[in-house]
Amino acid sequence: MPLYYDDDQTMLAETASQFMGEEGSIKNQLRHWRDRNCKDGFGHGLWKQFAEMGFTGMLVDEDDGGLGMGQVEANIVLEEIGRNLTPSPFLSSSVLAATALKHGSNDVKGRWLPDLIAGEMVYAVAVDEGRKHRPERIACKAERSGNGFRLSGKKDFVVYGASSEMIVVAARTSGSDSDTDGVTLFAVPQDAAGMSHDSVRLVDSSMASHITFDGVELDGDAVIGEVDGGRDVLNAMLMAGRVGSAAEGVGVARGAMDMTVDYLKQRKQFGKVIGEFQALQHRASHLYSEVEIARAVTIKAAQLLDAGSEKADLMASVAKAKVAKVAGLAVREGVQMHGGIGMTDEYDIGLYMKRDRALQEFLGDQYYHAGRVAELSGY
Amino acid sequence: MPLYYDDDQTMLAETASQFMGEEGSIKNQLRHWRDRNCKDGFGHGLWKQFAEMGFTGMLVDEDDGGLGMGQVEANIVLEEIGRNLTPSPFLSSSVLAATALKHGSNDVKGRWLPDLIAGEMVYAVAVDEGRKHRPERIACKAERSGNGFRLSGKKDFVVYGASSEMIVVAARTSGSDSDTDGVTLFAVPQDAAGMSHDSVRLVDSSMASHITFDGVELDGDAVIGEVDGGRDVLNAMLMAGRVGSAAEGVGVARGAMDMTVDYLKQRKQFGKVIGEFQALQHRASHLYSEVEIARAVTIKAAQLLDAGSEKADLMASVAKAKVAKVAGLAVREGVQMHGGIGMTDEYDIGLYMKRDRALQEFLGDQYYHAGRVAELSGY
Amino acid sequence: MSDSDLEAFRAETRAWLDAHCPPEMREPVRDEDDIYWGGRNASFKNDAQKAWFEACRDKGYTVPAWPKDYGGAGLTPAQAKVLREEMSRIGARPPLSSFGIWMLGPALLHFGTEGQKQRFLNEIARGEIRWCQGYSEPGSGSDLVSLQTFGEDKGDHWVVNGQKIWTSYADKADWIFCLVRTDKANKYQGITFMLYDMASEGVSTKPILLISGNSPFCETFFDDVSVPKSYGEDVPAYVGEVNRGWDVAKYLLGHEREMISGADGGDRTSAIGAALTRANGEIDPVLRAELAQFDVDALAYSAMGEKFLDEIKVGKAHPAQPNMMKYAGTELNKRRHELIMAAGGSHALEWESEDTGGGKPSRNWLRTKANSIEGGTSEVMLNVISKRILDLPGA
Amino acid sequence: MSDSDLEAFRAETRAWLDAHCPPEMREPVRDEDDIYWGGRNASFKNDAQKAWFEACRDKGYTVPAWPKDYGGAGLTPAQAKVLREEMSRIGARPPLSSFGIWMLGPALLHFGTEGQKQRFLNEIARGEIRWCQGYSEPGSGSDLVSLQTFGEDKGDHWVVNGQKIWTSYADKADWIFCLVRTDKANKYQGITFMLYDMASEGVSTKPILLISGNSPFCETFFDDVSVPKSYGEDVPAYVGEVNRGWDVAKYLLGHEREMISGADGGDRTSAIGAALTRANGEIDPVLRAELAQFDVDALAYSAMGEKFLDEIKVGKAHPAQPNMMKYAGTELNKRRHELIMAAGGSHALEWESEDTGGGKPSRNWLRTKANSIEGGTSEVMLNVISKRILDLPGA
Repeated sequence: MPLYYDDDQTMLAETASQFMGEEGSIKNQLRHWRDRNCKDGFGHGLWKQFAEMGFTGMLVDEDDGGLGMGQVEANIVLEEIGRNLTPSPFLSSSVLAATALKHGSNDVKGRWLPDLIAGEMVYAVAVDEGRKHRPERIACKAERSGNGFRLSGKKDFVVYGASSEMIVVAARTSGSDSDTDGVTLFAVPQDAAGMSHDSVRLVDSSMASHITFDGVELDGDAVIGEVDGGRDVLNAMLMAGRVGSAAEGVGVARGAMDMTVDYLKQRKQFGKVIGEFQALQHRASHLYSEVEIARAVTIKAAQLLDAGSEKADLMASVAKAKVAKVAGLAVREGVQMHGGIGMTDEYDIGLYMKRDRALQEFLGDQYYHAGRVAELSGY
Repeated sequence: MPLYYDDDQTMLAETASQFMGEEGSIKNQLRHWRDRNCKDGFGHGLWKQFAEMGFTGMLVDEDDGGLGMGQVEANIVLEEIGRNLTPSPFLSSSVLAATALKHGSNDVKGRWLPDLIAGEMVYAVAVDEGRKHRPERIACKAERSGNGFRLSGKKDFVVYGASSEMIVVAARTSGSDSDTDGVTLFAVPQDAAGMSHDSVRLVDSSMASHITFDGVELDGDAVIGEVDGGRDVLNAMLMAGRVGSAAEGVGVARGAMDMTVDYLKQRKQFGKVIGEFQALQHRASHLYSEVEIARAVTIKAAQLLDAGSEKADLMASVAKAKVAKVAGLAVREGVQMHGGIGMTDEYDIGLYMKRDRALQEFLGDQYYHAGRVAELSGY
Repeated sequence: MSDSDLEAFRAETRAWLDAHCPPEMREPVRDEDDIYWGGRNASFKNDAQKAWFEACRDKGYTVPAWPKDYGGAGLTPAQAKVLREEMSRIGARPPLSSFGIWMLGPALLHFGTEGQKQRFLNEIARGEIRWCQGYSEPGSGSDLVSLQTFGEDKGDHWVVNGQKIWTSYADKADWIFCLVRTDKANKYQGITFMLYDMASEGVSTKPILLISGNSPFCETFFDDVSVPKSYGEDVPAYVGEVNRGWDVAKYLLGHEREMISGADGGDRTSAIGAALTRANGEIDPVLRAELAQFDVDALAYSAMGEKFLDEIKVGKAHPAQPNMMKYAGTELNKRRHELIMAAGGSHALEWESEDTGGGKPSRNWLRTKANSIEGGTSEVMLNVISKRILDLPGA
Repeated sequence: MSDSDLEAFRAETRAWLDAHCPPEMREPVRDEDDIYWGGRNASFKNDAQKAWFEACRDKGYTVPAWPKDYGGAGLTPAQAKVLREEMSRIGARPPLSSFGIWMLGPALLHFGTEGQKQRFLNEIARGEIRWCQGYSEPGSGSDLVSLQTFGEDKGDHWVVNGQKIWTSYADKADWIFCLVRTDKANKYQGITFMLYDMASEGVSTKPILLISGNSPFCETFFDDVSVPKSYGEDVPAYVGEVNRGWDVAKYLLGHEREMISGADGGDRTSAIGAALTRANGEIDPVLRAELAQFDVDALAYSAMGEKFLDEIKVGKAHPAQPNMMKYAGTELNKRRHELIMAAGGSHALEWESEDTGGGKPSRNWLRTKANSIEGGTSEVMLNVISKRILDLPGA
């Protein structure tokens, strides 16, 4: 498959670009909700519009009422989300949770998918335990209890957790913390007794929860996939999420770069447009080169994922690590080249820096994924 | 102690600079011997002159016929060696071996020091076993045999080994490879039966040996320091060698930088002296900044070493790692900014790149020492 | 001064500090209001702050190295160093912070008339007048000399119109030292370094919200502000000569960079790997390697800082070296905070939580991004090194 | 052409290769003399090399995509791709290497007269004439257009004087395509793209020793070399028009960068951490982290390479994108060899030992330093990106 968009994908990209540039713009969404100190951190109205656009269920199989599209298509939407810093539960709900739910029973799907597709509900995923992403270890426990399970433990960095009607929780049903087997995924409803959120605002104005499960009783039908066999589902979900967040990161990098290159053409100092200074030109050109590369590997990773390739896991980590490096460079160069006004809240470039930071951390930072590239390569 | 040279040190620096710039110049030494394919890789005549200048024995105690100077002074000479790429056994003989011999008995000192000080003999050190510097592990074995020892094993990267009248060998007299204790240092004379050199030319035109010890019989008085207690002597020797090679590296970096900045002021392209191009200016200024820092920490490490500070070990690794990074940057920028002619053997800048590479590797590269900084810092 | 005299001074200083520095003033500064800035509207947080300030003021220790005539204690450099060391030993807070002490004072000591020194330096030393600095303008950041704020000559006064940006604490300051164009035809020799009251009619300020949150910075607007040319005999309303304010500004910029490059050494140059590992638990191996690489650079830079200060003391440092220190130090500090964020993981992302002291890690991280912009951008520093140290053509 | 036609062509090609490509010619190229360059003084290393070359020559497969009239096989792009794939599948060596094929041929196909094509392209395709390239001069590297080699107009011929540098294999080439100034008053429109015999009186060459050792590069000197303006009817001694050689040169530079940026993808973009760890044993943890970081960049770049080639095929690539690929690819390759040296430790330092194949690691490492200089420096690439892609002013 060639590494550029086909006609349908090109059309989707145009649609997504126009929609996000208007409805999802920084002014209309990020600043709007942030300045109102919105407890959700995103707009439910926009989420309904996502549904109307067909975005919410794009990864859901057609048999289940979705569009049956692939990661490449989801990434197209995510790149536009990144460019516009659009706060939205799309990544958590329509990429991560939706990928997990693919592996659920018909009952599970029937319970959760229609409301997702309709934009009526928002879902979150709870994987991390602690400050860093280390999904190899799952300590959160789900013990058999009657016909169901009893969930105990803590999860961190559950993005939009408190606003979500359902949370996909990775828990341990057998074995010890670092075992590959013995992990099970659960769809935990918002109103489950014994679940409490400590919801905090993050640097990018999104909201995330520390969740405590204090003996939460779950029905057997909360299980997604097989009991003790959830590692594969978890991996599939993480892969989709990593490639998806790489795409969003590419959007952040491009948004920051475009804004900065524009600024270089306008701002005058020393009697010149600052874009005439060769030192800045070379840095901008280096950045351009890096952003192109990051974008290429992200498309590649999405294609491999859609093709079910064995290399998808490696390339997902490559993409996540590369994008993190490059988006970090883009926002740092962006703020520096904007000079003083880049430090002000009034200008948007700082918002890119904030979003990039949160996105870098989500599902593993560049260091985690570079380490993973080494491990998967056998060294 | 302030981090600049006192009057005596300033005078020494001037003397060394003048001497090395004339007698030790690239033309008179490195190219001279290299182009004649000299099997030693350095000039014995210059070594005699080093003795006349008082360099050979500068670290040797006055009681033992030396000048009783410190690492700061040795570093002053080494920085000039670096600037002029002067091939010389000074680092191996007068810094490493001389530091080891400080810990020797009067017999050992009496046997080896006078000829070193007189510039009559050249000494080498044999520490590495394998491609990388890992002195934590010593596998080369010295077993008790009669009144002495019987040495078996292999050593690599013994710089100027084949031209040396004596080689300081770190061997294991008890315990297993990674033990701290059980190491002993030996002064092995050139004519020891069963020692064979595979001498190879390195990228910088210096010579180094792979040495095989095939049951080499050594007298008991070949031991430097205490049997089984050689780790401290080894560490002292390595510390002096690391700080010394950092100083030489600073010289290499400065030499490459100065040559490059000069070139930027001469070479014209696009109707301008290329030093007018801001992108090159900024890179040159960044390099200047890094070289200054590398030089500062090298002086600091030498002072700490001379003061017997506990921090000397850490700062020796900091200096070695920092200088390796910076000198690497200096020679890479040097060749790139020289453009095509920088690639030709006719120009000296490539010689700096070659020397830097060999020096980087000697006694641990930047990666080894950065790792050591982490370990010594407790993480 | 002999060593024994100095030791006597040290003993005396210790005794004085013992007697006059209250225990509360030996605690680290935690909040903005732990810092006393003085000024017409100043108020003390508590009695200890007041007592400490007044003791120092009366002793001349708000500006220990200034002459006694101007409110200082007239200490020699060596004595001043002893005082700093002794204050640092007990963790004593500065009794008074002010741009008057850091910026205007040095300019007046160098360029001021006797009348200006008598009046303004004493006011500064006694914490009576709080000053702010009017340099940058929206269109004149790195290219400061292109500034447009204009003072029209009306004989005995100027009428100033224009806008300044990045005036720290302009909303709290009493007076401003301000670069104003007084000759439009002459770029460099057409700027006057004016001093005037922020309470003058036509002055207004607006705080600037930074990406890291609230800030001391303001935009300051001048709308037909009338500035008299003199405040009395030998007290002109400008430093140096009319139209020669750029000399004063350059002097102060150099001074500022020297201060920045020397300041905060301890904090920004220390190794961080061990502390971050302790604070955050296990560290991924690639991040550990990055921390190790950073620690190498940070420890090396700290040696450079030491060398720089040693050389400054004896006049051995290249006069443009502060630019190199500022460049390297601020770039390092930015990297440091990137790593603090990485090691802190999702915890460090929190913006308002109690657990992070209201988002300290992320706000500090964002704040460091200004390090390489304020006081001369990294790009300007590199230009200066190219020109003044490497002597590259056209730099 | 339909897919089934293409599959038929593939089957046919396999059969032809089976029949004509000797087993020896399916081994990787090991030495310089494994490469056949053709030319007046060419000799074959062995019978297999000769047989393979002649079979290809007769089939038009030395230049498969060139028209049959000019010595090619007239393959469509799709067919040419099938041939490349099938040759690559069996590891077939190129039957003929030459700057005529890579550089002059494309220029003539684009700018040449019919007479030039008939003569020169056929000579190239048949390996009869070996060409070299005369572009750079000692004073004109990145700023190629400042070249000084001058051809004085003598009516029916020019008299050429000057010096070229970096002429690969000039000492072995039969003819040169050479940029010569023919109008001193006009910088860009004063250069002619001349073709002439290296056996002409007044041409001399001197090999250049590189830091990595011997090299194919020469300095080439022209001392009153007489170059006729025409070699017969419709065969001018220059490509394009007189004084318009810069257009041809620019076209070829773009072509060269595209070639460089696409070439060697496999080698320079592959991950290296695993191989280096296997080859050298244990790796220090900080070096491992560097290898991991490199592998991330290399694998990402290889995706970019794939994307770039995909886009080139359908005309979607930005015309200046080869500059970006060249920049990123060569910088990456330099870093790659730094890491190979680091992982190889003291072993990789050896310059002449048998164990290292005569210093392969260090010589290759040094050779890569030219990657970001030859064919346009990294600095020039960044300038081009600034101007043509980012549209920055004054770039």
